[in-house]
Amino acid sequence: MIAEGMISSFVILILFFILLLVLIQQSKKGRKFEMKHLPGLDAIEEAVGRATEMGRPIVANPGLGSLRTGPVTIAGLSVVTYVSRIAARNGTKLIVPVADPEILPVVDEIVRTSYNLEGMSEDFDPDYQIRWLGNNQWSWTAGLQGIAEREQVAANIMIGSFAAEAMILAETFARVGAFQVGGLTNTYQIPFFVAACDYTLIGDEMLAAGAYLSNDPEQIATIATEDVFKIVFVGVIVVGVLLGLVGSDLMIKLLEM
Amino acid sequence: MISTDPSIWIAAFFTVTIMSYAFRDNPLFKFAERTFIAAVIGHAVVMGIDSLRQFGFNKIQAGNIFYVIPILLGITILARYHSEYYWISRYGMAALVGIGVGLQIRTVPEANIVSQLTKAITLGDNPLLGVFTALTTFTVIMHFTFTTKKIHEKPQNVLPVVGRYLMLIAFGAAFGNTVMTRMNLLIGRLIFLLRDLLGLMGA
Amino acid sequence: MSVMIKKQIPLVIAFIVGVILVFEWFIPTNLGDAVGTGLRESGIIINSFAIMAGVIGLYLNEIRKVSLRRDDWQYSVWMLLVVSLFILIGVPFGYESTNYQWMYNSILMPLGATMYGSISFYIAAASYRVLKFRSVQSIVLLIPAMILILGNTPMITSVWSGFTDTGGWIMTNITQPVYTGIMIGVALGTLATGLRTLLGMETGWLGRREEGE
Amino acid sequence: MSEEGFFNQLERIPRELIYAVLLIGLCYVLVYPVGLPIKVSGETKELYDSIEELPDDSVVLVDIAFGAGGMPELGPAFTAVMHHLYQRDLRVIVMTLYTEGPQMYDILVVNKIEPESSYDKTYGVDWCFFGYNAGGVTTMAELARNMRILETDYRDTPLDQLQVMEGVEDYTDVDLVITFSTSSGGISSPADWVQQWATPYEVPMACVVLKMMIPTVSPYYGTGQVDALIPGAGASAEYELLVNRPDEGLASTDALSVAHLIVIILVILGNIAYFGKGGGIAT
Repeated sequence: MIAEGMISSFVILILFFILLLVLIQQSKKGRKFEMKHLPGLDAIEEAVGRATEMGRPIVANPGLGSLRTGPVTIAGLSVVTYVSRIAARNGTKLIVPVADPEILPVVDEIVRTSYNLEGMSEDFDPDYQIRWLGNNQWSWTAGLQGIAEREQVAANIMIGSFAAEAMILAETFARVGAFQVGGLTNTYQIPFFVAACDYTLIGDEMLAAGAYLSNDPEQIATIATEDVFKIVFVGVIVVGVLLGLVGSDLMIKLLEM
Repeated sequence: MISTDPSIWIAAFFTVTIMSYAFRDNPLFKFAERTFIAAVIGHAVVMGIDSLRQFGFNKIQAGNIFYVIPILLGITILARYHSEYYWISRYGMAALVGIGVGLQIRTVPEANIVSQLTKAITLGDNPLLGVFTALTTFTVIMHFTFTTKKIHEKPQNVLPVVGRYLMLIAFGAAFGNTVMTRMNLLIGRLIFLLRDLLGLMGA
Repeated sequence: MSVMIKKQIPLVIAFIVGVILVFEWFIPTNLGDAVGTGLRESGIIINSFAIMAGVIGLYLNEIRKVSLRRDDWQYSVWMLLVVSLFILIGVPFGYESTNYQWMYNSILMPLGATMYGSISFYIAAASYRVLKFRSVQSIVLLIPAMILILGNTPMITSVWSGFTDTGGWIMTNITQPVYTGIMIGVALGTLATGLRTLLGMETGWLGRREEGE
Repeated sequence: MSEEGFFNQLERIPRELIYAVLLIGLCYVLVYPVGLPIKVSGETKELYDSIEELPDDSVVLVDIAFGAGGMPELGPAFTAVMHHLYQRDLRVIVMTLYTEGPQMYDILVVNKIEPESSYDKTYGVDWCFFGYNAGGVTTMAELARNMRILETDYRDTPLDQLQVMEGVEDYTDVDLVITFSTSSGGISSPADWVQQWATPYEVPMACVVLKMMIPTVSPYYGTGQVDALIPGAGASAEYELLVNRPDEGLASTDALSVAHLIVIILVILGNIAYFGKGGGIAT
């Protein structure tokens, strides 16, 4: 049976899955969920436009993660897909740095597809556009520093998993005058993006990027699922604290089931 | 005493060239950067072949033929560069994606939800402070709601807005706190240069 | 048919693998345990092949750059030399051999450690550039940052511990609960993104798309 | 120079100048230390005492969860604590789940502490090192149940032939775990240790982590799942004092002060320039 102490988390996972399916069904039937604006993502198109005018390249960075890092990397790749489409359409120079070899072929395919879909396949230049900088955070960072300075990057979209190098990247690109949108879930590193980037997608906002940019009602329904749970959890906190104040640890017991 | 160990001199050369980038991009940095990337990739191959041996071939040799499956899936990845049969690699990728997602979604409910909620509602020795920290978590969660327009309208938007300011305080504190850790790292490299290479520091 | 083999089956594989790992975790059985371990180790094995694929691509690209005498082709020659050196020493003799350790300790280690250490430069410059009484928001960022910086300065703390105590209080009673809130949000985002992926709604990882896909 | 011009310059101090001042300041104080006073904090004393109070022949499991990147902060603390362990009559088992762990062991234990010559200790009798083991948290959890899943140490000697491992089968035989960790999860983080060892089996646990990780780990310290918790930065100097082995930690204390002072002065200059130019607080 379900392992001891894991009942509560199993229930959360299953309920989440069920509600997700229900809301997707509802959105198929026409129920609309509207997402609040995420200025960081709205700014990307403008940033690409500015880079195009200046004739300088943009960097779309999916972060350090591998496919096995899961959702964070997948969200990062969704943003790369979006940015590469705009870049292909506008004829903007695009550079996608890659750390983990697992996503190297994926990025290659994403960028190639974007250029094909925009009918610009002759502009696709993997040698220039896709740079494998080694699956070590520091070789990758050193490589990015080189790119920032030598290519005079105009916009740096870095959404994915980032670790201690966050500060170096944000400062290096700020120093060449790049417009920056950062996004990450690693709480240790969020402060550095917040301090040095023009826009930062914090935690959950970054994971929602794929759904937000797709503008697909079914994907936004999955975001609505999250919100339902957030409100429930807020309720759990209120009730838990009230119970705690009258000396009952019922809620904690429930959670620890 | 200045060191005569070539390993220390090579290490010192790379230390100085990497530091030099902070001042200006230069050919020596470019050289160090390319060396670094190449060394990392070489190292990845060495470690990759080692894990292939450890997790793949050794297990098959020991009679666990199931490990043929991941090896076949791995081989599919090589198809990526074929213009017609590139899609075969999706089989290997699919396994990786499944593993990545599976490992994440199975642990976050416990590690990031249940344990964090428990932490949030545990009042501790000082109930007033406990209520304050619980409210902090409360407002931050409110800030991260996306499809609930009502929460972000006046006057109830005071909650997510308070959440936003508390987040800024948190980030400021974390930023300040990290300065020390980071300075320590630079000091570590300088100690290497000054003591191990140049022999300038006393005991 | 072709969409079936090219797209549907991979999606099904991802779904099944993900679901097995979830159930193996919550409902422990000996079989599940073995399958789970097998899957995780499979990830490492497939990753090794991804590295091989990457390296083969690297060799082809760099050799082409050299033969076409592209810009910076000299660097390509050097990179090929270094990659080959690591492989030629590391693979036959093992990464624990003395020669390999020597290369590791004198090349990779100092490079990594110095990159890490160079954060100091950037954090000092960023403090100067960002921490200003510019707006309410930047003040809210600045004041706690300064308290923590002062509280971590050994010279100051040995005389007066007020900054350290206040800084510690902020870290425990504001930063920590804020991170708790962020982590709960991230967890839900992870579930939503993960399930979207398993259900085949986020398909960026499939790469190239063709008619009908 | 006009006033305006002065503030303009002050607002645009070249980055290169900032870096140079930082470098020169740090180098100077490292070579000519001022010797500022140091106060040993309660937390550091707590870790020291928890080792001091162990009866002779106790088994201490030491986990190296840092690589080259974490070495500047955790290396000095690791060295100081290891000195302490060797000063006592304890059985020390060193392990790592980090690929760079064996290098850290070689650099810090074999080449720096030199237990044979400094403390007259014998490998295999007083201490041993498992070498690198893959598998991260899985391996960590397995080890609690059965140490012998690792058949050999890093020199390929079977564990059964190591005197130090005699009678050490599982978590019940370990009296203290000390982890030196830069990991925030996945490989060998303090949280992993708490989940896999401290919570289910109540094994005493000490964590030495990066200063910036303290807030994440301190909840476990508050609940008693972690018995001692210190940051590498700062505490290493205090620990060096306690075990009477002055080294990098003490040498870098002055440098840390200088580094912080430079940052503080920069922030003040930045703000003087901002207000000098007539900047106000926007809402």
